[in-house]
Amino acid sequence: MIPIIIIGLGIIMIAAAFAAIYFKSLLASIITAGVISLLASVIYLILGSPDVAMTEASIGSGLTTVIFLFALHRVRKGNSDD
Amino acid sequence: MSIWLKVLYAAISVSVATVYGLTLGGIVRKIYARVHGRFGPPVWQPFLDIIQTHSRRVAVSHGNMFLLGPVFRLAGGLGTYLFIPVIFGSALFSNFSMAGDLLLVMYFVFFGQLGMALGAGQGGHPYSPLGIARGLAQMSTFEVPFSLAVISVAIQYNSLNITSIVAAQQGSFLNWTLFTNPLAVVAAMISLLGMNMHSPFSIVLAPQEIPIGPPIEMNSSFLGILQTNRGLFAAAKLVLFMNLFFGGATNLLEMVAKTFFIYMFSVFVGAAYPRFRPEQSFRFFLKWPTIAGILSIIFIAYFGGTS
Amino acid sequence: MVSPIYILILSLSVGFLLSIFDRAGRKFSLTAFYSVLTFNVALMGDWLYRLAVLHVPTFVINTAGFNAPVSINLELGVAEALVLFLANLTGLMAAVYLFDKFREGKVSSLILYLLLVMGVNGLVMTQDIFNMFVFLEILSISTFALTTLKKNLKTLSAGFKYMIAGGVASTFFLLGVVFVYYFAGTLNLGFMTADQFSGIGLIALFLLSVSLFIELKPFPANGWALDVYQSVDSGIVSVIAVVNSAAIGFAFYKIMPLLPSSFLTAFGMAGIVTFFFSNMMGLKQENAKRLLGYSSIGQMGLLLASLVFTIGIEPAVRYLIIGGLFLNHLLSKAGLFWIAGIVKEEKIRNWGVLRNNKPLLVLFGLFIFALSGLPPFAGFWAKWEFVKVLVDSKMFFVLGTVLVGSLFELIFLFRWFTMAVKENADELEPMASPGFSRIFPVSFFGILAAVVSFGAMRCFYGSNWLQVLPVIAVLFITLIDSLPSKVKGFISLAAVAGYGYYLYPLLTGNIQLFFGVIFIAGSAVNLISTLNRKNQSKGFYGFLLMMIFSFGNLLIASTYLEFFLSWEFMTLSSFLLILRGQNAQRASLMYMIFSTAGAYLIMVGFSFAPALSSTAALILSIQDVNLPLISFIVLAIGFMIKSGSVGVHIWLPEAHAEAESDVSPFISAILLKAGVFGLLLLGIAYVSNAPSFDVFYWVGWIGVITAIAGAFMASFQEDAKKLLAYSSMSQVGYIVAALAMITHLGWVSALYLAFNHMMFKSALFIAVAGIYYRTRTRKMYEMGGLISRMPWTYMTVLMSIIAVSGVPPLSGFGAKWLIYTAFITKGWYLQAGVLFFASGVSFLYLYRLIHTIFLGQLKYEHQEIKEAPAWFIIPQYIFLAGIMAISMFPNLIIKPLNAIAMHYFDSSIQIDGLTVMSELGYWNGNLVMYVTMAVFAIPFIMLLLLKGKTQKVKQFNIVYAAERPESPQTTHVAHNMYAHLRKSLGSLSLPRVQEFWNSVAEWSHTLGAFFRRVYTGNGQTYLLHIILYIVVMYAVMGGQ
Amino acid sequence: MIKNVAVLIAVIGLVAIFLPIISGFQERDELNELAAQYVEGSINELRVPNVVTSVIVTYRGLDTLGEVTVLFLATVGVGLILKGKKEDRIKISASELLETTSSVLVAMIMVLGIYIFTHGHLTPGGGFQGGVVIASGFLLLLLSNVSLKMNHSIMHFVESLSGVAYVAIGVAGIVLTVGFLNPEVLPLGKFGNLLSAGAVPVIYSLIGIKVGSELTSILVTMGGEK
Amino acid sequence: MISLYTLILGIALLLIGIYAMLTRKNLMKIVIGFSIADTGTHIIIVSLGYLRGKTAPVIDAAVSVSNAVREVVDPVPSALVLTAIVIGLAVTAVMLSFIVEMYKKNKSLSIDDYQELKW
Repeated sequence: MIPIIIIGLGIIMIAAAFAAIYFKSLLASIITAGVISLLASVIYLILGSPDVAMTEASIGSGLTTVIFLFALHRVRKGNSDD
Repeated sequence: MSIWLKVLYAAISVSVATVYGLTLGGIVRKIYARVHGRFGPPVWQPFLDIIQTHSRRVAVSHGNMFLLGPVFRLAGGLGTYLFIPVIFGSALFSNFSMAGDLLLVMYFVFFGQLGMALGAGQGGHPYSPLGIARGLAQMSTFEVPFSLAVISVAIQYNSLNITSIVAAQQGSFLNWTLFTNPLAVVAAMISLLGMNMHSPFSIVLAPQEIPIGPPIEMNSSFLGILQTNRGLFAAAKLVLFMNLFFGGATNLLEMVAKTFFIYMFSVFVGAAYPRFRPEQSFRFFLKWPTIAGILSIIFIAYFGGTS
Repeated sequence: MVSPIYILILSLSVGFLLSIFDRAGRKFSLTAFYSVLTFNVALMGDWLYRLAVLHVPTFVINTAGFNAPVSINLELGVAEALVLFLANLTGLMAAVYLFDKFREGKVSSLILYLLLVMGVNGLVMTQDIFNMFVFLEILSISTFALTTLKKNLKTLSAGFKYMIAGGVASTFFLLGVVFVYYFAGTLNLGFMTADQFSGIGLIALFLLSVSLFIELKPFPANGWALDVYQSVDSGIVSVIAVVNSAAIGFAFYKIMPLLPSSFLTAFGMAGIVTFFFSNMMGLKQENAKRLLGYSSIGQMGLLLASLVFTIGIEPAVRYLIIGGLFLNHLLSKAGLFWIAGIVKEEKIRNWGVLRNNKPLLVLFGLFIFALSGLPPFAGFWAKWEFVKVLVDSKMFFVLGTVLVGSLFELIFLFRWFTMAVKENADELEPMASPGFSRIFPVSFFGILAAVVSFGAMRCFYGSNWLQVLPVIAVLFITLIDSLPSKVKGFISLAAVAGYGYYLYPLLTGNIQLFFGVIFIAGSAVNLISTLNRKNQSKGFYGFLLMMIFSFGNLLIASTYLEFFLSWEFMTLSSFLLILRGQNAQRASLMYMIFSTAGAYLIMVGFSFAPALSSTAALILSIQDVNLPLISFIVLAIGFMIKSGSVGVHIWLPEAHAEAESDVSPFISAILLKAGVFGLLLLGIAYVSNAPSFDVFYWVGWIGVITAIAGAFMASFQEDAKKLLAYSSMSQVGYIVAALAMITHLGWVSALYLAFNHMMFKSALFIAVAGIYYRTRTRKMYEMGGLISRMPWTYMTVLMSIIAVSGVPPLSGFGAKWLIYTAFITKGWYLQAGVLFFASGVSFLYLYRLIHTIFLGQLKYEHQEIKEAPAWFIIPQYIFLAGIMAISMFPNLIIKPLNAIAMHYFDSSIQIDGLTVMSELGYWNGNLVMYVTMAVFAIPFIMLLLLKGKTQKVKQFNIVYAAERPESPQTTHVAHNMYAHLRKSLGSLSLPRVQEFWNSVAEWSHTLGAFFRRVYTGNGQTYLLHIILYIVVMYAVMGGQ
Repeated sequence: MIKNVAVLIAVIGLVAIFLPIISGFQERDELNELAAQYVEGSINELRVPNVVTSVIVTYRGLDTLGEVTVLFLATVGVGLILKGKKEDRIKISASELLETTSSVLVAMIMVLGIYIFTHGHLTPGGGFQGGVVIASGFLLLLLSNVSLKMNHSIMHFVESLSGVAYVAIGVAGIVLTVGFLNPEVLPLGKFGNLLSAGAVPVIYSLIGIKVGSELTSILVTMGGEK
Repeated sequence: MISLYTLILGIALLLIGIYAMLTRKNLMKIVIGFSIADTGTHIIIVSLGYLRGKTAPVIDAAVSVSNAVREVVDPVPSALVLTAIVIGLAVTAVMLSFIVEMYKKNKSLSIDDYQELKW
């Protein structure tokens, strides 16, 4: 059962990774990348590392995404300035 | 032998050589004239010229070096001659050959040339340095076959001592270098043409009615001394060649006979060939005569030669 | 005894608190900031002293109250303490340098800087690889942020590239760390052994090491670093290039014991490749800081290679090599980056502005010399020992690459230096005078470089004070440099005399004494001509004394190293002297390049030589040494470069011609003899232990060809000094050829000629110096007729050219006589023939020299010219007197030379009274002299008696085809005098050697330009390089 | 084109590097010696139930200190790189509802964060996770634009002091016990209690505060400073 | 063998991330690639610390104190990853702030527009 979950998650994550790379929209890419981190924290839980899972969920998928979004916002705003 | 006796002998030897050399010069002019279909000056014309030039009342000088030029020139001629033993076994004609060997003689040749060049240079006439430039360049090239020939001879006789070189050629005429080392002689004889600055290598002096090479500014006594030297120096060179390649001479007559023929060789070649341009003559010396010289060395050094 | 952990503690606490301090005022934060940095230096200095001098054991700090491997531990041994002391010191100095920025900028930069330095300390001390990762990240992030200290598009994009590269590298490092943990079960380096890793375990090590290696900027995966070096503020760059690299390099050093030898070899090779290519690409670089970047990267490559290739040798030597290279790189690179920041000119061509600030220029030179591995700086010793190690371990490919790479580096560094000294900077804005905070660190490092080098030399080799006398001389003259030049000149003369007096008893061998006369007495007489200097001539006498003393030291050098040391001092001082010439930029550079190439060969040659058993001077003890063939070959080439042999002579004419006119005599008459001395040294070794291959046969041919080639080229010169230069080349060709015969007569003639050449060439060069002093031209066709204005000088030239040409009765004939006799006896007939030719050709240039200057038509502008000053005339006549003496009494010199040569061979000449007799012939110099005098006197008297009244005529009163010439210019035959000869020689007269070297230079530049195209400026491409580099390294290491 | 090929080669090369690792990988069955020591030590010596915490805070405390420093550097660095200007500030037209709820929410989030890092030695989670939670609370404030002024100097003050306190506890370890960052400066207490394991919870709390303030700083700087 | 699967997943993500960094022109995408690669690395690390059938190294109801050594997964990789994640965030933040500033100066997000320094 667990291997299947992992394989499933893995496939989703890899697909998401490709999606994150190839999305035209940066916003979508950033969100997708955040999703990858979130799924990764599930994997960590399965692998017996709840500490890591918590950290990944909060930092990897949470804060990092926010920082990306902030940066994107600044860039966008700068863009609209011209 | 006391040194003063030596000096006396030398003085006699020099006088003989000078007279002989000048006479040869006169003969040459005669021959050239005849070849050209003219009557030509008398044989003693060189002597007349010398007297004539010395008797000028005014000597136009361009400076001290100009004045010293002919002195150098004649000193060079004298020196060259004085370091060559003229007649084998004769005390009278052995000169100061104990002071040095063949190398000394070869380098003393330059003494006069250099001095002359300097004197002529101070003359301030553009033709003098032009002639000197040609002359020096030509000299540097004809020295190549000549030095090769000399080296070849030195190897052959294992000596640079002229007296012993002559001694080694005694006995039979087949012992002459001419026969034992013909290639060296070929190289040397071609160099002699350049040394004598006869046609085809006469561009240095560029003789028209009067020479307009290095001596162009020379006049009166200066020219006189030069002309004296011309006789002496010619004799010195011929004696050297005779000693090195033609078995030397055991008496005056033999000397005169041999040197005359050596001289005539260059004269006839000169009469037969037109004048080379400078670069032609340079190239010429560096080609065939040089090859002959190198071959002679190889022949002597690596195949033992015939001696 | 304060635990080094307090560096971390204090830095962190102050770092955290700095922003609070800053609220109280920038003064407080700055005080705290500098105090911590100073504390670091002091602490590490203290530890270094304890560990290195008092030999306390390596200090281990266990954290968290547990022992390793459970907890993280830090270690401080000698190596760590040394690296950290220097790194902290550089950090402090760079911080001082950045003082203005720190005072005005945000407090953030202080925090970042402080923690950067902390990161370095942690990275070096930690024994835990994951902890290493953490400190690496501290280091990286603070560096990334600090690149924007000067914020513009360039720094930002460079910083971004840096981050991409650094980020990926640290990702791989992290992977390496956990894989290592997976295989070894520990993270502590002290508990890992190489045998824990095999099979795929090696991949763990690979990732760990290759990522650190990437951080050390190997070629070609280092474009990001170059961009950073070029754009970022100099103070920060100095930290990145020196401090960061040191720390990361040390981390690499710590993991090295784990790596299998195939890895190490690959890394070492990669280091060498980096060194080579960086320096090659540096050739083409015009931007100062990027140039330094190339050099830094190269130096790091070399350092890594030396780490790898010195494994297993004696530790003291290993530390000397690595420490020397590191110290050298650290001090000089930091100093140069700082200077680059002060100068602000980006293009090295514009660095002439540095001349406004003399002390800074001196420091610049100091760092350049240090970086080029010249003595007395640390790099010199390191390079010497490294070459020896490479030779001993038979790594010839590495050796060759290192040397060629070093040469490239030297070329661009010295090009830069000569530009700073010479390049016209009038149109540029003058450099603003830098503040104390900027000057101080540069000066401090400059002094440190010098002091440390000296210390290292003393400690390691236990030096004789004479060996450092050249440097002392420079320092001494610098102290009194404000005196007028005449005073300094007399002081120098006294110093040379004193040195000679001191040296005399040390010269126990005749051969030393003979060269002592050439080197010291010759120099002393030549020195007189420098007394004519009017201006202050700053630095001149210092370099001159340095050169003279190093000549002398060559004679008494008792080991290969001492010999080479003096040799390099000589090269450096002569380079500086040549550089003083007005247009000597190119000439001096070329001189330096060729000299250094020669020096490298000499170094290699000595490295192959077996150890010396005797403590006598090298020239005496060398006969007991059985040199291998390779030594003979490379040493011969090395020495022949110095003596200007054909093929490697192209430095010679330029250097002679462009040096100041009173320097040229030293170069020609004395410096070239150093090459001869070297060849003689080699010859002595050859006499007793000849190798199977007859090296000297070919040396002889080269000498002969040099003689003829030099003579020809001299004939075609328009420049008097170039003519003399080629003449020197030709004459030294004779000497080399004669030496190469390895016979008694050959050596007598070589030494005779050497002595003779010293005298006549000194006299000629000084004469030309006098002429130049009056006419301000070296072009011979612009002169003419000077005999009337400068008769004394004319006399010198006349006598000298007679002596050169070999026309009897002067001493030159003796040389010719000896040499031809020697050649014919030896059986080198064709060589003798060529020499005859050369001596014929020498008349051409000699006549040209004297004619075009002194004879012919006097130019209008020279009508009122005066005789050369007495300071020029006096040495000329001293030399003339010498020439006359040995012409009259050749035995004066023949006898001692005979004795010298008899030391090695049976005598081949007999001296009977005044006659010298050889196997072939004889020569009585004395009698020749008298006869010549007599035959000269006779026609002279005859002329005086016979000639009529002498009438002196005006200048243009000549027989000139009915015309009267108008101007001396048109009447003086001088320009292109031997056009016809040149024409007839055709292709032989083309400057083929010049063309060859030009094309070598061009090709290396082109290759450099080609390879540097990998640096496209695109961060992504750089990343691709890194990944590909990792892949390739993997393939290489996996393949082994 | 060449570049694409090169990228392909690079990626294939990387695959080639990692392939042996995958093929040779064996899932482990047992803790290695060091890890076993950690587990034993954590339980018996330090009395910390969460072994990861004891590794992070104690055994590898220096790493953690470094890690906090890295984050601190990032904060400072981002501050240096971005010149914060008011107009860059993110403005979300916050609804009144959001504003009011967020105040309440923030308080709850803060409590949660504090809980996480104080219990770091007992349960999964700790200073970092707690710190992030706190930062997310501030983020909410930032976004909702409530009139609560995030005083920068206070933030700095907290950040600095917590850092210094962390270091100070470490130094206390040297002075009072045997080494830097030794948790035994405080009594170890009873296994499983909140106030146990010596200085571990204190350190983790300080880490939590520091990380929280640092992350907030980053967010504020990135999002636009006041 | 679940850790093998996650190992492969981690390596795949790492490679995808690097691939993105090598091919995407957009600076933000490059950083996204970096962050994906980072996540991949973290997964690899955790996979290496996994022990077959073991549980989290936290002593609670599921793990007995006495037998803990035989029941938990390796705590070290977890600890390392925690550190690595935070560091990854720090690096990402600095990278992004660079991008913001670069954009301010050059108004472009394409990496090809930032190559004025070369050779």
